[in-house]
Amino acid sequence: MTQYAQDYSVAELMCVTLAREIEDGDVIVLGSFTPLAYASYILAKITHAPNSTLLAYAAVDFRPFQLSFVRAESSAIRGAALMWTMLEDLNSVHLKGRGDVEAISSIQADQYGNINLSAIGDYEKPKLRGPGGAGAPEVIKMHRKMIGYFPNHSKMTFVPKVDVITGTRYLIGAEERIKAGYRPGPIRYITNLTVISKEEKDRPFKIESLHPGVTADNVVDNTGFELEIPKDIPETEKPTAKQVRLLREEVDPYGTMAFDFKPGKERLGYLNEILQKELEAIGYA
Amino acid sequence: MTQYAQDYSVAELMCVTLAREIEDGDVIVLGSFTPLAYASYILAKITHAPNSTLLAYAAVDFRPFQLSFVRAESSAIRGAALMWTMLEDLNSVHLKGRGDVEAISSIQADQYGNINLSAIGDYEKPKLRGPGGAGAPEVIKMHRKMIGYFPNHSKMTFVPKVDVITGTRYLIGAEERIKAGYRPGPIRYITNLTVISKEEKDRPFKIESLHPGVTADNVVDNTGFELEIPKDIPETEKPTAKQVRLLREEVDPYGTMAFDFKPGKERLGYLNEILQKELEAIGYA
Amino acid sequence: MTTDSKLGKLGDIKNIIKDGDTVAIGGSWLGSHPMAIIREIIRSDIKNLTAITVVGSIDIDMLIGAGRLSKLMFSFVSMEAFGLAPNFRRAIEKEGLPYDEITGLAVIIGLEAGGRNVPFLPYRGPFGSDLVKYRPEFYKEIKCPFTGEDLIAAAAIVPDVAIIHATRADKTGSVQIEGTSGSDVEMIRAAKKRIVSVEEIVSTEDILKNREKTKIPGFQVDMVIEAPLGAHPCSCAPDYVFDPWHIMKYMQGASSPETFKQYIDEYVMKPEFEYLEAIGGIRQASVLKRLAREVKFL
Amino acid sequence: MTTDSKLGKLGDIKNIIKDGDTVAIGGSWLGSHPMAIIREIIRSDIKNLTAITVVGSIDIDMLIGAGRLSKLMFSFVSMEAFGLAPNFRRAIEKEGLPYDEITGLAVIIGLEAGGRNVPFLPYRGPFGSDLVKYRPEFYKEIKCPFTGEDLIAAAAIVPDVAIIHATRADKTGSVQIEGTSGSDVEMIRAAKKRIVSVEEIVSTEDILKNREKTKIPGFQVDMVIEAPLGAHPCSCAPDYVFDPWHIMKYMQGASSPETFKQYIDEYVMKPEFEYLEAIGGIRQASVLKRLAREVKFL
Repeated sequence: MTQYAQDYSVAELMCVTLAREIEDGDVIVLGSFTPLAYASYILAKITHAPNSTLLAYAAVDFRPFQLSFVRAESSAIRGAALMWTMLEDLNSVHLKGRGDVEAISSIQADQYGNINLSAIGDYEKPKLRGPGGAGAPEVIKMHRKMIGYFPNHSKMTFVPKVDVITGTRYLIGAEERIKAGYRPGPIRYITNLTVISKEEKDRPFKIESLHPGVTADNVVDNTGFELEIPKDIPETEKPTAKQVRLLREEVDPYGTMAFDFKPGKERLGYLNEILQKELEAIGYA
Repeated sequence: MTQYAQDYSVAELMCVTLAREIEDGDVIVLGSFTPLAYASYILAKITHAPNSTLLAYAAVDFRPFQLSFVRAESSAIRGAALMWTMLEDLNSVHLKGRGDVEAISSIQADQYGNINLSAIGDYEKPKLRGPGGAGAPEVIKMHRKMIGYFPNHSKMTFVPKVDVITGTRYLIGAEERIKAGYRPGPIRYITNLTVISKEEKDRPFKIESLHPGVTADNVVDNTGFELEIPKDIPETEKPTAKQVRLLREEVDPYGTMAFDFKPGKERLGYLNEILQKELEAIGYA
Repeated sequence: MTTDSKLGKLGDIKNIIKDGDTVAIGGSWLGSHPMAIIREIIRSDIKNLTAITVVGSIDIDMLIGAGRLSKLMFSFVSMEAFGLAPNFRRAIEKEGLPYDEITGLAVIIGLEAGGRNVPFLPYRGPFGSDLVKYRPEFYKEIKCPFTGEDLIAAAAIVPDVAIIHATRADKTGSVQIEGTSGSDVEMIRAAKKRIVSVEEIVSTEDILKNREKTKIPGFQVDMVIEAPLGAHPCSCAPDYVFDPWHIMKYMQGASSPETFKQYIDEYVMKPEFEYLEAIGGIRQASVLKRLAREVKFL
Repeated sequence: MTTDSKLGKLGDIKNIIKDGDTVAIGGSWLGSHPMAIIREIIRSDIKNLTAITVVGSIDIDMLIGAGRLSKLMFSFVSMEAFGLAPNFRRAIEKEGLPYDEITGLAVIIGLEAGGRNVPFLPYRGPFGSDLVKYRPEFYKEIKCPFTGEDLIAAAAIVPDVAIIHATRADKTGSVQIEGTSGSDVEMIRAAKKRIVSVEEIVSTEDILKNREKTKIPGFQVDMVIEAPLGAHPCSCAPDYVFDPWHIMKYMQGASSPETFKQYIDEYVMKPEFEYLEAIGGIRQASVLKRLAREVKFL
């Protein structure tokens, strides 16, 4: 019988939930260095999805490695089976719809499957200029699943309509995806409260599961658009004891995953703590 | 003063004439293994064009090597600065018009800059099915110069109109080439009798030079289309003593270059001679 | 963490290549054609194939001569210095083999389009070529929506199966190519299924030691087969050169349908390791490898 | 046989990069940006540049903060875990810097189109994105001439100059990249002129020893410059990691125009080797290189 962990953080719950999205044999693309997502994929690779293929930076099919704040790129490259340019990635994975998962985050997300990484306010004269979407506007359509993760589920993020549509799933239903040459798959958002998903264009996002201790009302109150609320909503599956142990001891002993969950003003201090540990590990502290 | 060779073959004259087409800094593409053209490029590289870049097989920017009948591919690869797929070649050289010279040969060639490597007779039911053009139909347009070499100048080859247009220069005049995104350059055919060239769409091929001992009438009698015959036609510049020595001693000591000039029935015997020498050189004869 | 194995044997190719399939065949000129797989196709009862080649030679000629093709797509088929390809000529001149002759760049760009999931790609293509006129299903004129320039659209090509021969692979399907890759990578990306024969199967650790030589990742490969000298009589540069002595024998054999049948019986209709003995065994392999090493730079 | 040398010094970049040029800047995220060249641009009087980046960070932010850009084309600019890019935000939110925000694949495919001499390339692009609507000069809807499918045409991008940082090169300009190549190769192919800074200049013999690492041939390079630690404070993986301590200093500096001027004066407006001492010299280089080597596989 599966032994679930008694003690885990929200970050760990989200990380494990994302890891469970990975099926064995999946092709997974890692974009920007986002510790939580990296930890998820590596956890999946060393547990239930050993035949999954990871791509990050120029590294293709790399060996799972221990996370640190500064070493993800070198680790991926030193363990890679081969190296590709971005164009080779596109030609082999993205354009072909061969990617299964590339989790994204976003400043805003709405009920239509749109994301906004561009601007809050007017596009040309924004209140907040975001970083831009990199490949996200395109790959959220191309990859089999569109997976988002949001450490702070709120009405600031989940809005009725994004200010700017940086990108959109565009093809949502299975039929239209197949017709357009892509594999069917859901939009699924993993947040600090819940997992919500959408698989049909004309149906709202549905609450798939609630994290332990969270109610449907909590989710509704923090979401700026209509949700479908099934009668019996399961609890989000907890991390197993093994998953939590692997995360803490093997995958992320420096605790990089927690970084995204620290309030802005605590981040610098937390980062310095991690870096100090990294220096100690190489005898340069 | 340049010391010209007293004794040289027609193959050597053609080889040196082709080598003189190469300017220092040129990018030269080698397709099928055609000993005469390979010898030309290697001769150019070790003499007047050290900054030229050679591409053959998957090898890019390879060191000049000694020709043999079987070793061109391994030699090019073992001396290459890098390796490309055909698509990388296209993306870097061909499509961009960055190639300067890729000498071609053809079953038929006509007064319009057309070549035929496909079929003699009806296309779908040919009397002779040729090998096809590989990349020639496209690159003769894209590369700066269109250079052809023909070991047997005759009315069989130089016809008024080819039976099948496998490919064509298409853009001939400097103005239309530049407008279409390509560099201007001539069509120039080096044969066993002469050098003829064409640089304007509405002007015929012109006799540029006559090989020693050949008259304009000889050329006209063996050409199936109208030629422009200038009043004073220079003699084709002879190979220098150094060029001939380098060809015989360094570039092509096995005599592979002469292969194309042997009558069909002598080829097998000549090939066996070369192969015997190659075996002797490695102690396996 | 244990990973699945993609290792197969030559005899397993019939689990992937089916009658009537469109098969893209790797290699170029006299180099790196997957000849062990070609011979296995002839040994087995796989038939009615459509072959796709960019610059083919004995691979195409042998399949045609053995009657395994119902159609051919090619830009070039030749035995190079050894002459025109005899079975190829006979089949088109006398036997009416259906074929699509496509310009070389259109085949490569068509495979690229197939691999990147787009129905066409434009280029400043072969305007004025009769091939464009004869095979309009592969070429269309198109206007650039930005500049109005006339371009040629090359149609996407999506083979059912790609077969290539490479230097080495591990059991996960990471494939290294040290020699002439030709359009092999493009074929692999475009095809629905892929079989790769290699000179040697190595450990994943060995792959990682020279990751820059890896050209194809495991997720793009369905089966890898160890087939030493698997390109013979073609080269697998820079490991061994093509075998001019055997190719001369082939050319004699291919000179008529009758003698070609003898060639097939004598060399192909036997297990692959017996073929390798028939063509000269370890001594001949040593000659071809030594020639590939003995290069002289100027 | 002697070949010309393409070796240059940082000070020579002004012979290639001119006021008003469009400059494609290599590297991605916090990796392999050509920071020594970026600093040299700021040291020199080159101005009114249009920068093109796919996934930019401190390279773009620093050029903006130093007032060297009159326009920006980007798909992503961020200091990653360190936060949004301060000068980039200020310039767009408060100072009206003109910009073209283009989706990532459209920039890469646009560069590819520029490199292969075609005015556009089609793909199953970002239908429904506002960016397509806001910047129609980079996107057009187009119908496949074979299938009738609606596709998006990405416009070709042809920079005046590409600048990248790589692992090593020889004097002929053969460039090896061991780390994250990003879109560097595509930028090099698309640009009219190219400058490559490298960790080390080596002999051509050394290039040939590991030819599989060579990603750019000499004929695609106009100048190579030896600039050890030339990507700092970014990484040049797998040789050294990015410098989080210096990036934190940068973020403090970039927090206001006044403090940013101090940062520039303190770190940039001095010879490059003095910059390398200012950021910690050989000890800091050793830390960053050691971290890049000390990786643990699971």
